[in-house]
Amino acid sequence: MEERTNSPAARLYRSMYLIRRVEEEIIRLYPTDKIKSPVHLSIGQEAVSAAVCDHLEKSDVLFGTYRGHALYLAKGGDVPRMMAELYGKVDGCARGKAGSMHLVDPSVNMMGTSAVVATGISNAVGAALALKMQKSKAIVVCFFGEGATDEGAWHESMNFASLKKLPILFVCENNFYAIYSHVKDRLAGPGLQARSKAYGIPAELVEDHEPMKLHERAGAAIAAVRRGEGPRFLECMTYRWRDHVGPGEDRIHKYRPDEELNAKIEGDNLKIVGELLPADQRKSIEAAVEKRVADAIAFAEASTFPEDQEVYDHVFAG
Amino acid sequence: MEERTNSPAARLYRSMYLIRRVEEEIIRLYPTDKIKSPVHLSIGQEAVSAAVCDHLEKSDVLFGTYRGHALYLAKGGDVPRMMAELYGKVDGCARGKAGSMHLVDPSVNMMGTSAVVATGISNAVGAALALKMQKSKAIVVCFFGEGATDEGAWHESMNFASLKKLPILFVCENNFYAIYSHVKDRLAGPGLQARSKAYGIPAELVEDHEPMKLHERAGAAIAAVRRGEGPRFLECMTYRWRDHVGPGEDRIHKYRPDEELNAKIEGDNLKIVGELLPADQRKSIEAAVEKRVADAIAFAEASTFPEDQEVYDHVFAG
Amino acid sequence: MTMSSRADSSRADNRTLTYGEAVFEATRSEMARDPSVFVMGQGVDDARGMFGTTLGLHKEFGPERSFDVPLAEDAMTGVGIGAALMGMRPIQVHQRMDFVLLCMNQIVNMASKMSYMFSGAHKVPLVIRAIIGRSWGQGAQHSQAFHSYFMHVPGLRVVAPTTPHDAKGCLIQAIRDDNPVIMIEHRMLHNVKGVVPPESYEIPYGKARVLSPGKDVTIVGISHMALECVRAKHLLEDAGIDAEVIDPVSLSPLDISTIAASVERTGRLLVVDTGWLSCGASSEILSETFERIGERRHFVAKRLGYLPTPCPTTKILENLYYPSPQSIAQATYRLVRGESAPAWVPGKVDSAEVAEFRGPF
Amino acid sequence: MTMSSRADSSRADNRTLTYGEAVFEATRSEMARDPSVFVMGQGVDDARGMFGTTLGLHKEFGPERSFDVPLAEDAMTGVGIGAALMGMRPIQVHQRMDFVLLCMNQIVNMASKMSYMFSGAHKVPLVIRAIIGRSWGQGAQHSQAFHSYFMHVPGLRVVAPTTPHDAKGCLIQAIRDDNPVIMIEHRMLHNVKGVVPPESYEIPYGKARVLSPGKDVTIVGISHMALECVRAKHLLEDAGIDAEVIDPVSLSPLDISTIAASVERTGRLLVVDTGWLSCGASSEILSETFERIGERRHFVAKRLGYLPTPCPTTKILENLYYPSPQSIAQATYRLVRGESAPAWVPGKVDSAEVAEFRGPF
Ligand SMILES: Cc1ncc(C[n+]2csc(CCOP(=O)(O)OP(=O)(O)O)c2C)c(N)n1
Ligand SMILES: Cc1ncc(C[n+]2csc(CCOP(=O)(O)OP(=O)(O)O)c2C)c(N)n1
Ligand SMILES: [Mg+2]
Ligand SMILES: [Mg+2]
Repeated sequence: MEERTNSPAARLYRSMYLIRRVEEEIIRLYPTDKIKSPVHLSIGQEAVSAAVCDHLEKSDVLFGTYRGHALYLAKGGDVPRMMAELYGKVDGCARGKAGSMHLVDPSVNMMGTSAVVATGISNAVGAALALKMQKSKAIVVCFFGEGATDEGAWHESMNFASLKKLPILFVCENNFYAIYSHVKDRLAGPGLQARSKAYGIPAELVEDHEPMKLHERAGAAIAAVRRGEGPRFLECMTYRWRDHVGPGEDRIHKYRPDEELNAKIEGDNLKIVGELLPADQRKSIEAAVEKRVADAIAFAEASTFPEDQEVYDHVFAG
Repeated sequence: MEERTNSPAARLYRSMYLIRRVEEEIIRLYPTDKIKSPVHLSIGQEAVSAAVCDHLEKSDVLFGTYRGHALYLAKGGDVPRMMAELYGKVDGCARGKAGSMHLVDPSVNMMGTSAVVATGISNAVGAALALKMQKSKAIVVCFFGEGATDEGAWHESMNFASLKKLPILFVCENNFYAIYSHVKDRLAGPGLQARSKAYGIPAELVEDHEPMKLHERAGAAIAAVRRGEGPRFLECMTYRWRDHVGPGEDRIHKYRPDEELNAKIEGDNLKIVGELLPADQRKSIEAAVEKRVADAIAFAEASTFPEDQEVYDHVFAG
Repeated sequence: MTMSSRADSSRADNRTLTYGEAVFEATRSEMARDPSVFVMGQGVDDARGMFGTTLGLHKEFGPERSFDVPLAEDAMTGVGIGAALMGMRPIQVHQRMDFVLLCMNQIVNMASKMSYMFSGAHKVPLVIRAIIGRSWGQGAQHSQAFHSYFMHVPGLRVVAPTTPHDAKGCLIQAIRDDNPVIMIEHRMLHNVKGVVPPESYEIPYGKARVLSPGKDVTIVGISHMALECVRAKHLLEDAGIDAEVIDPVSLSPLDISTIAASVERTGRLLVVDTGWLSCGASSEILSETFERIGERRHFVAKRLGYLPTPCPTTKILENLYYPSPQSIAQATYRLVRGESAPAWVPGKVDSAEVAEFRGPF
Repeated sequence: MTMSSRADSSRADNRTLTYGEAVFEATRSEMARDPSVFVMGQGVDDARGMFGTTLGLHKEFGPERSFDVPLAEDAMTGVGIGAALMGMRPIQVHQRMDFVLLCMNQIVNMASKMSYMFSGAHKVPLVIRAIIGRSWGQGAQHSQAFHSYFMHVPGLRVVAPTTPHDAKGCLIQAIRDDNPVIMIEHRMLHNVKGVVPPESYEIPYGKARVLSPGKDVTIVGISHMALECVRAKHLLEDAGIDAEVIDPVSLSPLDISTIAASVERTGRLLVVDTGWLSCGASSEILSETFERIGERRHFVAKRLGYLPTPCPTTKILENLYYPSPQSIAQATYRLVRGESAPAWVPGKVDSAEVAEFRGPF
């Protein structure tokens, strides 16, 4: 979302580094109990949000999930208000009522995220329907995990989006697991690309550890959607380094081999992108990000909690 | 379900003729208001139920829909009790509480049908799971219309059946319409076979007007399921002659071209099968069926209505 | 048969429409007024046009503004919510409320919470029309009423108009509302006629309607049951009982003041719901009335509704399943005269909309 | 913290288990007793084993009898029903009751009706365990309670045990029942300890439990709120108020006799639900009590539950959202002493299971 003068690698690095650092700070802060809510971290998955969102305009509409920090940040969501939201403070993006699972920033069309798996997908399709009715140039991008494709809601949404040739890109972050359940224990058959094509939606899979290729393929898919060619489906192989929820590691649960995780951490996408940049540029990006993160935390710390009577506000609109 | 000594054509004709005649009688009786409930007729679609069920044993378990007369009869359901059920009489297969939409005959494992589209599909999959757990030799056959495949329940059910390699045959009666809505206005992409294969479930389509081929392909699919090869999907192209619901024609609604309907009536599957038989055999089958139908109606007429207090019975089992 | 709510009997214009026509008129006029209003639902653009309530709208406003959808209740609800989030005003129609059970996740987990969860960053101007079925062998799966499910959830508005007049005004109000509104219709009401002003008007939330005043007992009838209660009132005259019949119209918010004020006068409350009793609208109405006046005013109360069973198909049992003018009158008689009073047999009255219904749906 | 229901304090064996351990013990013993019993649900066989309630069952009984399922709540419910139709006894677990909204069609349109719709030709011995979430920022979508939805529907049984003792007995009863049973658990109860007999026993439906007798006011507390009500009772002693605390245990059928008898003595009823009020369990309990004794016995009543809003995430507002021992005691004080009585401030008491909860879920 930031100035396009930079190289794609630079923009990607800035976005991914921001996500990484914000979540590392969340890990650091969590033991203080200042963040009194579940957090679903995207460390290891930063490249997907960063690569896709780099092709989006403010006016493009984004739907995501409870694992939404990366998406919110990549779309250009307000960082201080995100931190304040995690703190449950009144300056949070939802005045503390949403927390980590329901980040929202209308100013960049980052729609509020849902913590009920797959429920945002049909909403995204509906938003795309509205954009088409309104003859808007904007498109919708809808993020979800591979687990969400188990749900009937995904089937119904894919079919309808294709039927109406809606301007929407479906991005599946396939990190292999739904909590501790492996995709092979939930998904039968040849896989999601075949399923997507069975709805008449062109699909493509991008392997992990190829952030620049991911950026390029995402750009191509988004361009096609913008040209009015109807929905596209992008399956992005990725990997969650931390526990499904919470700041910690989860090796003790032994649901995935240590080697699998180690290899992923080895092949860190952030490192891959960083190495594409001259050291000084990388340093200056990092410095700028560090300041943003520090400022955001300071903002959250300084903010106050909502007044009691706010508990009754906004049950209804208007 | 009847004695296998007969030729397949003879068995098919007996079954199809019974279905045709029972529903023609329903059309004749309907104006008397003795049948105080919606009826969804299968006239024109008889071949599918007859051809599939000819390969089933009593112990095989059948799930269907509110358009269930044909299925109930083809599985060997009790004809007098079906007619009594339509009359709302106490000798009905559900003592009058079910009506046409919820026929049931446990004695032949014809499971009670549902009037909420697609809701029986996951129940069928669950029954198949139970049979597998119980190491039974029996299989499950699950009938539904093409409209049911719009539902998320279908997606979730197909995936799970494939995942667990369950002994179930999915039979989709594709009659092109869901009420007055054409399948092309609801189903995006290459079609149901592609979707089925995307779940890892082998699929086959059989055109209308080839009843003996349908019989043969159904036999092959069922044999595969019996061999423990997991689920199979059969898409049977067929056509409803009458209105979606009720005894009447529906040409006035102009949602489908008259020629389309005329051509279907022209190519009557019942006639096709009948012509495969020597005239005398056909005649004797028809005579036997006429008697069964007449007896069933007499039985229904003679039966009484349930006592008032029955309204409270069976809310809970046992 | 005709029914006009007193509130309007004074007005010069006495044009009558059926309930279904009133729903159609409200929809059509709002679509003409506001291009963001559109209709989506199974069969809304077909030859029957959802019992006439959406008939031909796709021709008048174009296929983008009134269209058929796949059989996908969950996602179609989500699509409506998503479109509403972008400023559109979708009207969704369900031929039967039974199917809305497939929409509960989207309605309750999403639509009802978005304004609150995001502190006003989102709003969901969505209307969901749910039709309660009855008669002609609808059976257990085409006859259910779940208005209490929506009354249970903060962030949803629920209206259940009985008269064509209120049907039009409630729907217009719902369409213009920036919040999700569930409009409860009853299939038995669609052909009922009543006075409907041609101009556009809104029926405010939380305002009950006294359909017929009385002094001996307060009868609250919901949706189609309000009609049956008016009939029961006439039967009760023969027993010398003067019943006041109240139609809540708006179920959430609920106008408990009007009901409580009536009970304060009559000392007796009968709530008749077109649904089951347990945790139903009738229990809420009784509870709120009691909490409101129970301490200072002694009164007696009873609830009537569907039998605590699924709905049987055969007519002879189905007739027992629903409250009727007779059973309502009988229950009222007992409530007023007490259990020890001499037996009284209410007269016969014909509920034409039920007797004449041949469905099929 | 420990809680033992008086009914058992007499028994010799005083082994204590947590609520979660009691649920596990019931499941395990029934699986050992009856090979047709099996467990299916997201994550039931993972390293956390549904908060320990299913931990390791797949190892002991094999992966066919305790298995993980795809994220497909609707069809998985249907699969459970289908298996039950064939004589199996599935136990399904939902980590959060919020997700059960995706199962409403199968539970209400299918499971609850099959025995009736088919006049006994089918039965559905299915147990659905639904866990109500709370605290540590669960937010609007991981904190909801819908027991009233199931109480509304004929053909379903609903239990909401509060003590480990009742959790074990209710679950065993549910597993052995030939009908669909919804077992309501509360996440805050899973770590609460209580006396649990090692042998197998059933808790009958429709039998409420007097957790603590009293003469001034009847407090009915549902699920976790029963615990909070017991704490409130102790706070009230300081105001000289002797409260009787009743745990309904079984919500459908409901033991209204025990509740009504108590109110007949105390003349005051406070119902505290772990859920919203409108059309909730609290409205049903109040209504049935009033219908039962209202005519002959004047009494006052009030309901407490979640605020009429979605659940806010931030702790400071979440604390206001739930009834607490203090707010329950305060409401009881007003109910007993009247609005004009001098102000009284209840003492502080720590709800350890809430204060200590760090989730994440
Ligand atoms: C409808 C629903 N079912 C179950 C859950 C519990 N749950 C929360 S996250 C999750 C895993 C989702 O996996 P995936 O979609 O792959 O996303 P990921 O967490 O891997 O990013 C589950 C099962 C839920 N929140 N909603
Ligand atoms: C969940 C649900 N949605 C809508 C309906 C209304 N309805 C009844 S039958 C039907 C059409 C179903 O079409 P299809 O599955 O093709 O079966 P067919 O009637 O053609 O045999 C519809 C939409 C319903 N009964 N259930
Ligand atoms: Mg995943
Ligand atoms: Mg069809």
